[in-house]
Amino acid sequence: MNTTRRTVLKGATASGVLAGLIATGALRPTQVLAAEWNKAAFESKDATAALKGIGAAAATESKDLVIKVPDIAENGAVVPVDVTSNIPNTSSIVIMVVRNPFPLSAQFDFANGALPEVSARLKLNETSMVRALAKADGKFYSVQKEVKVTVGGCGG
Amino acid sequence: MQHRVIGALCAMAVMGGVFAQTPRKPAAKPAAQAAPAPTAEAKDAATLEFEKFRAEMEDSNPAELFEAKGEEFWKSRHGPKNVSLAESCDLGQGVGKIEGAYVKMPRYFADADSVMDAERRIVWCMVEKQGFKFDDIAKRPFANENFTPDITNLVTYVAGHSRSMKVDVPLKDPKVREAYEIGKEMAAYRAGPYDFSCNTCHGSDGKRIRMQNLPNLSTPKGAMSGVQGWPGYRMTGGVMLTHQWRMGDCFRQQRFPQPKYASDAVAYLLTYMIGNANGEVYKGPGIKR
Amino acid sequence: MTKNILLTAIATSLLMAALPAAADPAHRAQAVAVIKKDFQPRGQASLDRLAEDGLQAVCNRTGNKPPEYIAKGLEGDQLAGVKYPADGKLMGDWKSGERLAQSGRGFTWTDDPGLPVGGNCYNCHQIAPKELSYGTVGPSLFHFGKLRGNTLEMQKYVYSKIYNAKAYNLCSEMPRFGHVGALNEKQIKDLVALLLDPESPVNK
Amino acid sequence: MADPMKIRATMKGDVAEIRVLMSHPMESGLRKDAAGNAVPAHFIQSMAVEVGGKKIVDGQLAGSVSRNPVFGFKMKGAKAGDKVVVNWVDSKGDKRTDEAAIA
Repeated sequence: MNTTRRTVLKGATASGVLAGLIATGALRPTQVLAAEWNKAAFESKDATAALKGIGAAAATESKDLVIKVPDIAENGAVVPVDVTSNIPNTSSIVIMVVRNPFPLSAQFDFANGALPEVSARLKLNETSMVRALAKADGKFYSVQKEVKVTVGGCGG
Repeated sequence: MQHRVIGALCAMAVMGGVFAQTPRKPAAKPAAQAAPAPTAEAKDAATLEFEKFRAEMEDSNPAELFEAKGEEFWKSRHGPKNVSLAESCDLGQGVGKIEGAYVKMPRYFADADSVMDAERRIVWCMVEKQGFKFDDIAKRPFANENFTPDITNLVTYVAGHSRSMKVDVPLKDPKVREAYEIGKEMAAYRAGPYDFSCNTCHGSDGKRIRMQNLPNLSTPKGAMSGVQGWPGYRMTGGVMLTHQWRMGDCFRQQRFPQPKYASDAVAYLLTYMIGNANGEVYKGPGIKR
Repeated sequence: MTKNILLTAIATSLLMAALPAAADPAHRAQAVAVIKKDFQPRGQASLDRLAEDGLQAVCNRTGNKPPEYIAKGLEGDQLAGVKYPADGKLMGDWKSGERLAQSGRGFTWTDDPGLPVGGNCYNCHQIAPKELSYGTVGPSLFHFGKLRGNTLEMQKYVYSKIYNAKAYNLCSEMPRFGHVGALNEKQIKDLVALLLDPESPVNK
Repeated sequence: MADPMKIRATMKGDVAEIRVLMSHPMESGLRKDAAGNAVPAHFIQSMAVEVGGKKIVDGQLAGSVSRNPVFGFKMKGAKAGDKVVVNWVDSKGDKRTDEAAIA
């Protein structure tokens, strides 16, 4: 955690985020501190690089990781994604949209009683695999499902 | 075929795609590619697939964010006259009363001598009670990009207080009935380069434009599906839009000129449409494609 | 857009007199008045679009069910106005036709009038099987040519139907794409090919 | 100043369900506006959820999270009345903190 955090902070400084954090007082220890942003991974342009960026290059497929997405998205701008991990000791869930310009969409680290489960809504640029990863005991597991994005009509 | 580059009839002009300037890669081929022509049932399966996620989408609807802003505006003092709508605006249920007001409009308001839908009435209050200029409101009446007008938040707030209530447009009022009958004739009026009327798309059952179902506005259920979900959070563009906006967008797609904001034309059409939905249950601000 | 009205004003008014009265003439008149009063021009959508042309007037006044003797005559007029290609070739390139069929652009107040108008076909019809997002306002056109062949007569029918659908059904919901100048000769040929060319995915 | 979040937290049996709506444009930096100009990136990068004084979720987000983000989380060990605090920081350094009590 500490090494990653330091690396990330360095990246953040470059983009001015850290300065912003300090200026706004977000780094004061009394506040709920949001995680620092893994710039390298989030700015990776392909899924392989993004996986490497979060240390999940060697993820194995797992049926104990459940992803719920529509087969066909009603609108690619808002695609509901639910991920539940039944893998013991899951500490993080990561969501990627493989064919998006920047595949990595979100990472959630859980603690203090949080269940390894999250629902979110993502933009899909086109028909794509949506991949979920879970980190448990230092190892990564993955599952993926395709979501089709189609042309829209009037929209109610 | 590159699906999303080509604008659908109704796709919003702003949105070429979620990431519009990204160079296009060939779209992944659908798995069912080799199969013979997809049947109508296959299409309905797509609709069913959307439905599966509807409840969740509606349960956590960003519309709530706009409702909250509308509440703030309704209860605080604004405008040249520095009064709140809560202490001055009568939506037909008494000054400041909003419970059930949305589903009981359009109705006739003697003080304005007009049949008014909810949005038109709230605009009237902003002008008459708070001292805003109508033209200022009408200049930018609908949300786009990162701008949401106060009137949209207000309509969303008021609509949120008719959740789970039955639509009850007072059609027995002769003035409302008159508006209904005129609205009905407007819906049938074909003109423009494509000979379209409202009824071309919304006058019969079970039709679709691309993947979107077209409600038949002449039936209670059909009319209700045209009423349901407005004001709605539009996934395309992520903006909050009202029923007034939706009527205008229909005319855009009908290749007509634009109906004037908060006009008789829109109020009468809404009277026809919402009146046809009388007795159906309104679920509150919705989420739209 | 609707300058090529086939009916003259005089013929129209005579015709109107011959038509059965609209179901609710008073409210219809008020509706027309409200429409004239409460619309504003925007983009390319000018106010002249609100005026009915002769055919629209007949359909509007008869609830889209004109008496047959009137419909037949007017359909004949519409068919007589179809301009076929001078070179006699009615089938173009189905691939261009498919692209055109996909596009729903054109004529709205948000459309750039300088850009080409789309065919709007998939909005209402199933056509090539690959496109899953199709409308159902019109009938499925899948296997159109496979089922009907592509004789010159059939090509002529399809060309004229796209050019002016009202030539076959006076109050059809389908626009008069050629008649109003939305689609040009080449574009209509390409759409004919999409429906009739044996190589088109429609007929595979 | 960013608009407030809407936080809904309810007990379902022994599980607390937390739903968060955030008001944010979530511009990915890849979109063009109506005039064809690129819209600069502006999206929430970090978020955190704290319940009863303890952090339960630490999140990092990309610009591909939908505009006006919606998230759902669940936890065990919380009870009605516990305070839920959610905060976020975006790519411009704007931030927002809101709270609610578990119902």
